[in-house]
Amino acid sequence: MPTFPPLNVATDPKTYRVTFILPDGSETCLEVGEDERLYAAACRAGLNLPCLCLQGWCITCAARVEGEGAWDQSLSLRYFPQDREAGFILLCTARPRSDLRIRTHQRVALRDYRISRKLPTPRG
Amino acid sequence: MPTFPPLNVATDPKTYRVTFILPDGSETCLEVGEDERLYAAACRAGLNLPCLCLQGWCITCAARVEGEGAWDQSLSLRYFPQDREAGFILLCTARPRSDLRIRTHQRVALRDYRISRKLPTPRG
Amino acid sequence: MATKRHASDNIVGHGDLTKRVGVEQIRARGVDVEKLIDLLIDAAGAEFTTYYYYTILRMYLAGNEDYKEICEDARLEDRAHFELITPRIYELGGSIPKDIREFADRAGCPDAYLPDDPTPTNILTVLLEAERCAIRTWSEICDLTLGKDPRTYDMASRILQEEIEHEAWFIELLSKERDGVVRPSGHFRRGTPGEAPYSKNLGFYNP
Amino acid sequence: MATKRHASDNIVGHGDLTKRVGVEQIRARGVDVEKLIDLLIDAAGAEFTTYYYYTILRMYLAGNEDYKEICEDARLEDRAHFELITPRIYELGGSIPKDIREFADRAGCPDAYLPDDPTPTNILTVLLEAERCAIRTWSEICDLTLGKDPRTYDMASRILQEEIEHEAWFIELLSKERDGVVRPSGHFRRGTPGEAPYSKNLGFYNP
Repeated sequence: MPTFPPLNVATDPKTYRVTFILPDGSETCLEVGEDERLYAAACRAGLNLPCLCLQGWCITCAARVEGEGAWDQSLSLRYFPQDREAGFILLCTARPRSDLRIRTHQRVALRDYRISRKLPTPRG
Repeated sequence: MPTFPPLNVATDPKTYRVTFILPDGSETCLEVGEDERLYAAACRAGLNLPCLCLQGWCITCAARVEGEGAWDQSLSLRYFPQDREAGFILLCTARPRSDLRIRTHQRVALRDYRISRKLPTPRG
Repeated sequence: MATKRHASDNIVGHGDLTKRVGVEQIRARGVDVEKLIDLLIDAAGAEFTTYYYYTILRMYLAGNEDYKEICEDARLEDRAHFELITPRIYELGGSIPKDIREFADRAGCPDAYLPDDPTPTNILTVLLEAERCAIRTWSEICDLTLGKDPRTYDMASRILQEEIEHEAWFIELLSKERDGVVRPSGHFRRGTPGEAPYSKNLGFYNP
Repeated sequence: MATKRHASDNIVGHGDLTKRVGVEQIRARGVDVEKLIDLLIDAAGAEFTTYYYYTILRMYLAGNEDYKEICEDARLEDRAHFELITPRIYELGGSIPKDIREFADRAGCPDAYLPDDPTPTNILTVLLEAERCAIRTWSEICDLTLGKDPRTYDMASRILQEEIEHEAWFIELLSKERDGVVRPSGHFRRGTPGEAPYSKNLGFYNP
C-alpha cells in the first residue's frame, strides 16, 4: 500500500503516459497525473511491485527509465545526481514530468551501480 | 602522560629545534628528535599543555606553527589538509621535520576554523 | 531408507573450523546466505539508527507523556533488536561495518529525522513510517527463511511481532491526534519501558 | 543579612518558560553553560560511538571469554552513560545532533575502530586508550562544574568513576597479555554485564 493514496487522475491538471516493463517483458501503459507517484499509479493498475520504505531511501522499488524522460524525484529522502544520470528512478517517490518507459525491478542494478561509485546504499 | 614514552633524544638520528610559545608569551626551546612527538617533548621539558585523546582526534592539544615549518602528522587519526594549510598542528601526534616555532593553546581557533569550513570537529 | 531431501553437511570436514554446519545446513535448504547476511546488516543498521533518532523524537513529544512513554518503548525495543540481530550476523559469518557512519548509510530504512516542524502529528508520522519500513523488512526476512533457516526465522518473527505492535500503537496515537478517529491498537501495556517481550523472550503482559 | 555570593535567579520572570532557574543558577555561579552543553554533546557522542565500536571489538576478542565479558561490561556501561548524559543536555537547553553521522563526527574521542590486525593486544590497546580519553573528558567536566553545578558534577563523577574502573580493567588485561606483568585492577566483579552501579545508582558489589 502506498503511503499516500493516489490522487484522482481525472482532476489532475496534467497527465503523462507511463509504460511499465516488467521482468517477463509484459508492458502496462497508464495515464499518470503530474502529482501522482509512479508507485501509487502502478498499484492503482494492479501491478505488484517491490517496495519497502516508500520514502525514497531503500531502493527496493528502483527502476530504470528507457530512453529520454523527465521526472521529479524531490520527495525522495536519498537520491543522487549519479542515479539520475544512469536513468535510475525510485518509483515510490517519483512523479512524471514527461511520458516515460520504465523497466521495473532494478534494485540489484542500482545497488551495484552505487557500490561501484562509492555511494551509500543498502546492500541486501 | 603521553601514550608513548618519549624516545631518547640523544640516540635519535636527527633532531630539530622547536620553540613553544605559551599564552603568556614565554618561550621554551627544545631539541626534539625526528621520531619524538612534540607533545611528549613538551612534557619532557615540564610544559603542562592541554590534551585529551592523545591520538590526533580531539584537537585539545591544537597549536599553530608560526612562519615556515614542516612536520609529520601521519600518526593522527583525524587531521585535514586544510588544518595544515592554516598552520594548525596537533602536538600529541606530530613529529618535527624542520625547526619550528609553535604557538600553543589553539583549540578554540582550530575548532572555529573547522566549523567555518564545515569540517568535523568536537565543539566543546 | 528415505531419500535425503537436502544436501548433507558432509561438506564440513572433520575438525574443519572454516565452515559451520549451522550455515551449510541452511545453504543446503536454499538460503542465499550472503544475501541474508546483507539484509540482516541493513536491518540492524535501521534498528540502530532508529534507536538514536527515537531518542531525539521522544524529547520533542514534549508535554505528551503518553506519546513519550510509547516512543520510549519503541526506542528501547529497537535497540533490543540491534542487540539480537548482531550475534546472528556474526554466527552466519558476517560482520557489522567498521565505521558507524557506514552502518547508518547502509541502513535499510531512512534516518528518522526530527521534522522541521516538530508537532506531535509530524513526529508520530515519522515514527509510524519507520515502523512500517521495519515491518516490510522483517516480513521479507521471514519469507526468505521460512522452512529453511529456523533460527533466523524465529528471530525475524520475534522482531516483526514487536514492530507490528509498534505500528498499531502509532496508528492509534496519530489517528486520534491528527484525525480525531479512534483506532484501537488492541494492546494493554508493557510492564516496563522497552520490555521487548518477544525479542528478550520475557513473559507477556497477560493479566 | 549576609551579602549574596551569587546573582539571584530573579532574571527568570514569574511564569516565564523561556528560561530555567536550574540553568540560571549555575550560570550565576560561573558555569559557561553553552560550553558545558557542547562538551556534554561531544562526550555523549564518544560514549555512543564507543557503544557501537565495542560491539565489534568484543566479537573479535574471540576465544578469550574473560576479555569478552569485560569488554561487554564496558560496552553496556558506556551505553548507560549515553543514556544518562542525554537528558542533562536537554535539561540545560541543548540537543543532540539531528544526524547520527554528525554525532559521530563531533565525538570528543576517536572512533574505536577494530585494528587491522585484531590480536587481543591490539584490541585491548584500543579499549584502553578509549577509556583514557573518557577519563580525561569527565575529569575536565568535573573541574568545570565543581562547586558550581552540583547536578552535572554528580553525573560526571559517576561516569568518571566507571571509566576509571574500565581503565584499570584494561590495564590489568593488557599488562598480562602483552607484557606478562601482573597489575591488579583491584576490583572484584560486576553482578551482571554492564551493571553500571554508579551511572544507574544501583547497589555496589560489596560482599
